[in-house]
Amino acid sequence: MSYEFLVASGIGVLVAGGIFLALRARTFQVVLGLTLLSYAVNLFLFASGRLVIGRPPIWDAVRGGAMREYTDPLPQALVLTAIVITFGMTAFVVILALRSFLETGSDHVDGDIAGRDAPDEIADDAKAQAERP
Amino acid sequence: MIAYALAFGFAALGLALALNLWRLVRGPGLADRILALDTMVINVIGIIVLAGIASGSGTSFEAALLLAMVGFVGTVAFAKFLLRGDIIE
Amino acid sequence: MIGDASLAEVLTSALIVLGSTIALIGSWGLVRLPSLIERLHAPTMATTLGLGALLAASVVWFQLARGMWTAHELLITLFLFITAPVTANMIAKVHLHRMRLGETDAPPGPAGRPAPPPGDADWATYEAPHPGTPGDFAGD
Amino acid sequence: MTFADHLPILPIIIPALAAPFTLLVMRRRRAIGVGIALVSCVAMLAAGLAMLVRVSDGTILAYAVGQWPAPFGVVLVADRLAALMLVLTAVLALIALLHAVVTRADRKGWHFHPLFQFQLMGLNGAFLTGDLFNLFVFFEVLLIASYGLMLHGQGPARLKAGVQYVVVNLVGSAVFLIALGLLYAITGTLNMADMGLKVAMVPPADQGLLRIAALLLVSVFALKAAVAPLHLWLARTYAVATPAVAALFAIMTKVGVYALIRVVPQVFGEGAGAAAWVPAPYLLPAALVTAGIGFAGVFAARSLSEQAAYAVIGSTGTLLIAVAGWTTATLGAALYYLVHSTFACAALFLVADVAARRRGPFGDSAAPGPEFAGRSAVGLLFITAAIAATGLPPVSGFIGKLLILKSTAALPDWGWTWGVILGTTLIGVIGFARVGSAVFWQAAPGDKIPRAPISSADCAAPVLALALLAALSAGAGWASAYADAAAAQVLDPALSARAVLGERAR
Amino acid sequence: MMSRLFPHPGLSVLLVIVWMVMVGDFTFAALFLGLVVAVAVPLFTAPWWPGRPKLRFVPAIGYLGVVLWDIVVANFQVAAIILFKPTRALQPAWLTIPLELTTPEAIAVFAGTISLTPGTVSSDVSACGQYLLVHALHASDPAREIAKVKARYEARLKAVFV
Amino acid sequence: MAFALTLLTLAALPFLAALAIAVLHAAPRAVQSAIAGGASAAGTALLAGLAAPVIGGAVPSARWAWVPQLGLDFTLMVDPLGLMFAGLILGIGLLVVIFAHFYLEAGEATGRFFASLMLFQGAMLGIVIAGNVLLLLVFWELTSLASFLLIGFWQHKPEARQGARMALAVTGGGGLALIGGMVLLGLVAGSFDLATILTRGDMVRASPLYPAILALVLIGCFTKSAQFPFHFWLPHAMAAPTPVSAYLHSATMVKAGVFLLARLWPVLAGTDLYTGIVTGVGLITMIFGAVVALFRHDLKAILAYSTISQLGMMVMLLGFSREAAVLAASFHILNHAAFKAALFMSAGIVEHETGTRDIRRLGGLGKAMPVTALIATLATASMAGLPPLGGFISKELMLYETPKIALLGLPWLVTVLATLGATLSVGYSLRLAGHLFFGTPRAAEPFARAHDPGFGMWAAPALLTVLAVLLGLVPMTLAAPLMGAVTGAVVGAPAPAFDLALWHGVNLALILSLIAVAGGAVLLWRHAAALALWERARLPDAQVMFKMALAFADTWVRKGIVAVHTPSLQRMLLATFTVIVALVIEGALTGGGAFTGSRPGLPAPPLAIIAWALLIAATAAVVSASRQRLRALIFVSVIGLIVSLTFVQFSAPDLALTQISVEVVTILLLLLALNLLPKAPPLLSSQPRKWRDGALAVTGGVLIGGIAWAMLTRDPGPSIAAFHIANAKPGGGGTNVVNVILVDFRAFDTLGEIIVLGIAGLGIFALLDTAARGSAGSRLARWQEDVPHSPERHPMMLVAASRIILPLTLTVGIYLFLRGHNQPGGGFIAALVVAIAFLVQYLAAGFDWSDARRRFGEHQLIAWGVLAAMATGLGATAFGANFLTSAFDYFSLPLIGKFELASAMLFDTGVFLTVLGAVMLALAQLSHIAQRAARAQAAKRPAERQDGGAA
Ligand code: NA
Ligand code: NA
Repeated sequence: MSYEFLVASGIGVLVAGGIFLALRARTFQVVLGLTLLSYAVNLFLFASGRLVIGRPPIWDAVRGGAMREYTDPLPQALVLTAIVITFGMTAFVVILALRSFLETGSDHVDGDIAGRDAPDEIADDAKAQAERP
Repeated sequence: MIAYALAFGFAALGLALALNLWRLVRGPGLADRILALDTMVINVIGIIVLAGIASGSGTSFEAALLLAMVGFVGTVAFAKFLLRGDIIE
Repeated sequence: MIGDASLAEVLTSALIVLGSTIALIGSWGLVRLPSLIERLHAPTMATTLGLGALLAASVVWFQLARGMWTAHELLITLFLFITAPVTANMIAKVHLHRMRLGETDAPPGPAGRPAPPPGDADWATYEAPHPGTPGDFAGD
Repeated sequence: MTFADHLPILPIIIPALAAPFTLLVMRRRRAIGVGIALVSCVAMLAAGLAMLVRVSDGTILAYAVGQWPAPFGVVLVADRLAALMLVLTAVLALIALLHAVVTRADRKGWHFHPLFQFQLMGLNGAFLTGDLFNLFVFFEVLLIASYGLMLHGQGPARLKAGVQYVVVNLVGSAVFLIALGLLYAITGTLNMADMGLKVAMVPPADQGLLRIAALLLVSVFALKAAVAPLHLWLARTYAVATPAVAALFAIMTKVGVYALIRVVPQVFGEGAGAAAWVPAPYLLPAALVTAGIGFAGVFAARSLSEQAAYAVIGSTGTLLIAVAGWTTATLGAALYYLVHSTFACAALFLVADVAARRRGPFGDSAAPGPEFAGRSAVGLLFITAAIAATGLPPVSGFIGKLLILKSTAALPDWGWTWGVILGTTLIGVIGFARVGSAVFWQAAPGDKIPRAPISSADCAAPVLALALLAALSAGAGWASAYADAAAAQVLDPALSARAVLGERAR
Repeated sequence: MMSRLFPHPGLSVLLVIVWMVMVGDFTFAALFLGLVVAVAVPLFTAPWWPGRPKLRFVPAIGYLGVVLWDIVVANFQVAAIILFKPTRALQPAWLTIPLELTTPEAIAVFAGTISLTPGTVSSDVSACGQYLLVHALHASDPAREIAKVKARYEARLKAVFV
Repeated sequence: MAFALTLLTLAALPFLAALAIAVLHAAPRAVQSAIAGGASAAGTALLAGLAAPVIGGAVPSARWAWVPQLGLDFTLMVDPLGLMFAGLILGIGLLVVIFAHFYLEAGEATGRFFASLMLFQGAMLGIVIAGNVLLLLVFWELTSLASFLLIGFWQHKPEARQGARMALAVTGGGGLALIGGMVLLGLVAGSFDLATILTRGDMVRASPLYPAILALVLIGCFTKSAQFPFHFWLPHAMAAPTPVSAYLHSATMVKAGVFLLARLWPVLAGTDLYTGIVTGVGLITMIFGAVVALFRHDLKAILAYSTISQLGMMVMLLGFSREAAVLAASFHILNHAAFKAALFMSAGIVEHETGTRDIRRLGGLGKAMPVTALIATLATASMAGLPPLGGFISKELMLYETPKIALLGLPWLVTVLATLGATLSVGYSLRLAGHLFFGTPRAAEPFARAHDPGFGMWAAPALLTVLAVLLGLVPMTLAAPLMGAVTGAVVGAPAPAFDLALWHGVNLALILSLIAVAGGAVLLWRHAAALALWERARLPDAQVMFKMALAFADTWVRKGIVAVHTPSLQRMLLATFTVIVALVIEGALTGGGAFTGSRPGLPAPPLAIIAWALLIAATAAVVSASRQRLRALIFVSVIGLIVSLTFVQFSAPDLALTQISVEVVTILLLLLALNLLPKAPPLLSSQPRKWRDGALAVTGGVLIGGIAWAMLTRDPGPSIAAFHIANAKPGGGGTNVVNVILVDFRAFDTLGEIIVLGIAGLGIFALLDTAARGSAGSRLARWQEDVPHSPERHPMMLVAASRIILPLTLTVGIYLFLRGHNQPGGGFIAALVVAIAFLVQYLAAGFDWSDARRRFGEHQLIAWGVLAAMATGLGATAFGANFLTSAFDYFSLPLIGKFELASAMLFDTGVFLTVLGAVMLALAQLSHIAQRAARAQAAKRPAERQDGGAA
């Protein structure tokens, strides 16, 4: 059992759960799905710097500025940005879902509406005969 | 010597986590799960402290501090939710 | 093996073993005790002596072995001492609340339901704190 | 370091400053807020034009944000394509803003103007950045702003559509991040130009990962561009959005197309191994289907705004048909058509609104409403917009389609391409003619609408958009020459690599 | 003047300590910043804690010592219970403790102490604020438990909070 | 370029007139018709000026570059063919304007009418003088649009709207085919310049693309000229006002197809394919149109079908690919223009005067309106091809040519059928004149009203009829030079010698036309019987088919579109995930390479495996418990805990801190939302769908997990991060490389990131602010607690703890912020910690209590935060550096000692403020509406109690 396997499989499981929940019909489930997906994505992005133990990218006099002394800091910065953005997006979608539920009275992802509201045929074609004097 | 102690510590806390998981999954009540989560946080703090000793660096300390500081907020919020539904009122 | 380092090792190791053992027992208690309100006692051990010992171990280790004076572990203890009783209290309240609701997944446990306090007032979980009393801290 | 050296960053700074200021003043001093917004748009246009002039001779401006040399810091790259997109955005923004202010749509909810400015910041950033992760960030900026704008005015329809629009795009962003992580893991860089050089050195063992990463990235762009079958989110979202907003959104699918045009030749061009021209096998078929679906939608739609929404899909498809050729000629044609179709679709949304405002309860649906003031005038606007959207002469769409036909004639699949482009035009014409004649010609029993006539000021924005199309047709020679030059520049990644990386490019 | 600058000296002292402990090295720079924080934060948060209680330091220190010792002892007792005492032999009980403390802060500290010592959890306060509901994991003689906590903690707290 | 200005004026005049009229749409009709007429007259004059030189052999032309890349130039040229057509367009245009001026009723939108009419004139003129095929296309489609407007002029009539749409669909569609054909033609010929193309006929005919070009071009021509089977739109176009019918649908627009055939004759004609198709189609159309015309009762319908038939004749003649036939066609174009326009106007007069166009209700009008009768009868005679009129000559020319053409290998076929066509045309012509003006009135009422109109109205048709007569009497003097030139221009060679005359002695042609006349007379005599026969035979009607096809397309396209685009999020996501999965598989299969890399793995201790098991279990629990929502949330926070632990373990302290604090805020957010959402809603998805989604989900998980594995097991190559690490301290002044990247190397990303958060805050505010109003408001008011709650709102111990926690947490927050540049921490984390500190107050003491103590508005925090970050960036530019360039230095003060100040700190302050503002905005707002709901609830309670008391 290597750490690499644990992390990779963990990501896989999170993705699977995320996709499944995202495909459910209730907004809250979809939100949960997106949350799982974002965990997976953050871990994935983080993993692009590979797994390194005990070498946080924080300078100390001993180790100086040599790349090999530290784990790759860039993915960490990217993940941090991603976490922030994801948080903003999650907050927004949660409140949007709630708002839409309050407006429509349904927490179905489609607001329980299928099809369109517009009249189904153009009056001109239908009424043509009727209108003729 | 310290190495053995650390190994023991990690093992013990790992086992503790596993026991928490059991309670977490088993329930039966939501409160039991919340309590399990709360305990889990405590054990994770312990693990982080041990890791700090093991690595001999203090960089992970803030993580432990933060957990101790804000970890309870979730627990309280869950409980408040069960008591009142509305956690901020 | 005489000297600070070894002393540090002994002390640290002892504290580590103690702390992690206590934490483990706490989690075990969480599993084995009969109902929520009993289980509630177990984690307190992990919070207090369990983590306390581990943090002490950390202090001792960095102090004696590494010669780094660190005491910030104390902060963790400080925060836990403030927050742990609150979480316990909240969960206990949930227990009380659900006992009254008679929810199937919240058995009363051996102690059963508490008797109401003397006088006509009930427990705060069952009756909103009277205005002006300490229970009405935020002052509704 | 003179002011001119900061030119590339201006289109981002201007709205980024305007937004918080409007936010601060809006509550108390509306007029000032609106003023700031307008001034900001004009300033953006000025900056864009200045850049257009600056780069029209082929120079590529590289601006290292924070003075950290590429590829280590974030770098902005202003070339012909970027300048074109910036000017397009600024002009479109002015039109949309004008309409929003004139029709008072900006008062139908909170924070229209800050969101609008942030939206523009996101767009401009996406067009300027030369860094893939920074592109992601600006995508998020323009998306989150678009969520706000799309929901502006609210109401059940928008909220319902909003949930779908937001969730779909969140999934898109997730995929984007995975692609980015993978690309960084393989190439060790985020700068587009640098990555273009690094992909050539990817060992055989990693070719599979490289191709997967490329496909994921391209699929994200396809989702933004609403390429079938990833187009399902668009129709309702755009149809229900506030018209002024929908008009601005005419550029949103183009962002996806832009990203394709920018990234594929630069990063996944020749020498990218397994990822070389990665969308090649799928782009053309998908584009053909998209164009077909789009104009079929125009044919089937039952309201002007719905038609406009489908026209967006159709035009994107047409556009990508040309892009899929990846030759200077086809790409040049595509860029000309991109500009055209953006204004055409915007005009459609705006005209639909003008009609809806006058038809009261009948809105812009194909149900015959009573006569209304200035019906034939608005009808004329609609006909012009429809002609433009379908690509009939004499408006620029015709020239655009001729350019596409001519440039694709040399390609193997030209038969399909021509068939779809001409066929979709016909379907579109019929569709617009039907709904248009129902809305603007047919009079329901019961004469004029008993409502106070609306001032014709709200025709200003659509008229402006259509006037721009006229100008685009008149100046088609210059415009398509510029488009060709831009295409040639994009298709020669070595140019921008040299400009961005300097001697590192070798 | 001083009272306006230090609305709560005790808190300020605590904050300076916390700060220095966090920074971890004793430089003037650190101390200076710590002092700034110790002044600024209480001033800023004053409205969030109206009517802060005054407390005596010496008794407080003493109280802390007692509590720490009790916690350690109680830990071993509860550990023994968990490990060796079969469930049927367990005698959990609800203790209703009449309160002599009146300020919420004091009651909170009292209840907190009880919770921190393993084996007892403060579960609720009566609506009238005169009784504390405590659950004991194993109390063969509830009355003695009540007397003990009142004697060991409540009495001392009355000295700490004035 | 001598004629440049003339040509430009010629082309521009009608458009300018249209514009002027549109502007003066409110002006009196006289003004508008004056402008229109004036423009037409001026145009005619200009053209007259060109006539002499053009017939003399010069080809005035001018060229302006437009889109060089495309080969689209604005080229105008007038050759004899163009001259003739331009003459018809402008001359008849003038007459039509005069006619219309008197024809249109009072109160009609004359402005719109004349504007559209002139728009059409310009477009039509453009077609015939365009010197670039692409330019020709522009005008070509423009005529379709103009005719759309003119046919639909009477907007209130459904038949007008439908007729307009049908015409647009057919001619516009044909136009699109033509576009294809022309672009191909240009590409094959190597130029889009007409003159050049005309010289490259052999090249074109030799090209493998020739059939495609021919087909596309012919579709364009046939649709425009209403050739079978595209003829059906023309009769429906008769819904237009009569002047329009006279102008577009007889004299000019329908001849555009004929014109183009003639125009491209040298390029396309001469092959068997060409002769076969064009002759065949023309012949069929000629006969078909004539037959139908014979049995229609509506005057305009009769004229429409006769037009179709006559156009068929011209097309057929051009199909012969023989110079003499071209001459015949050209001459007939002239004749037809004259008599058909006259006839349409006469029909218009009749309708105008009698109020009906039904030939069965008319008759004997010759007595009532002699002038009209004379004009119409003469015109009809020319249409019938009776001597001594122009129609006779062109028919003679035709019948003289027919024997020289064999169709389907039968040398006599064309002759026989052409004679039949001629017979039929005599038939319907005789019927038209006979049933209209002679015999006895069939209905009293129309006859009673009937009388000749004023001069203004009959002047135009009279003039045209005179022309038709003269074309018969003195053809050589009147038309010979033009005809010669035209024929020459069409065939692209000097025209053969010819003699236009009524009498060439007795020859086959003469006999055939005598047969035709006789047959026609018989048809008139036996019309009733023939009509009965016709009405019994139900022939398939192309127009019906077209309508059915359109209706069918409409139904099914709509069904399809609606079915596919039902706004269903599940479908959208299914499509998205499927595409992603498919692409990943494709990449893995075609990309090649190894799955597992060579990087040695890190052995995982038991603890890690337990943590992993926790993650898996928690995820599984979230999925399975996703409908017991609170439980799901508990498991979500377990996942968050494990993820944080992962970050701690793999050297990412900053990420751990961020994850931990974000976790808390997210849970609070979700709990706040969950309170108002249904807690455990009924199951929606069907079992099979679950299996489908499950399969997709597992596949996706396996794929992404696999990619992660492949990535993790590979050693990293050289990375730009080396630079970041090397320069963090010397260049960025910080030892926490991650933080230096965030606030310095890639501060630009961070700027965007905080803006995203800020916008999210604004968007959330905009969303929630309206929640109290409208249906949402009423729903909130009706909001019910689903389970009984504890009455205690602010538990004492929680409140007490929160009081001391605030200052402590703020202190820690400040600490984390200040050290961020060098140690784990930074503005974002600090902001979250501080936010949590305040949220604890809200949690403990409630919204009102806490909000009353809030110092800063969240909007201001966001705005100032963004501004602070921007200011840091702009500050650099003030020092002549690029945007967001950082600066730092070390200072020292007595006692305090050495300390660092970095501009990055200011930037980080911006981050801090924005994040704090956004988080507080989101949660405070959310808790606030939750509270409104609770209030609404509380407000209802007493009422309920009273009810209880009453009961
Ligand atoms: Na506890
Ligand atoms: Na306890």
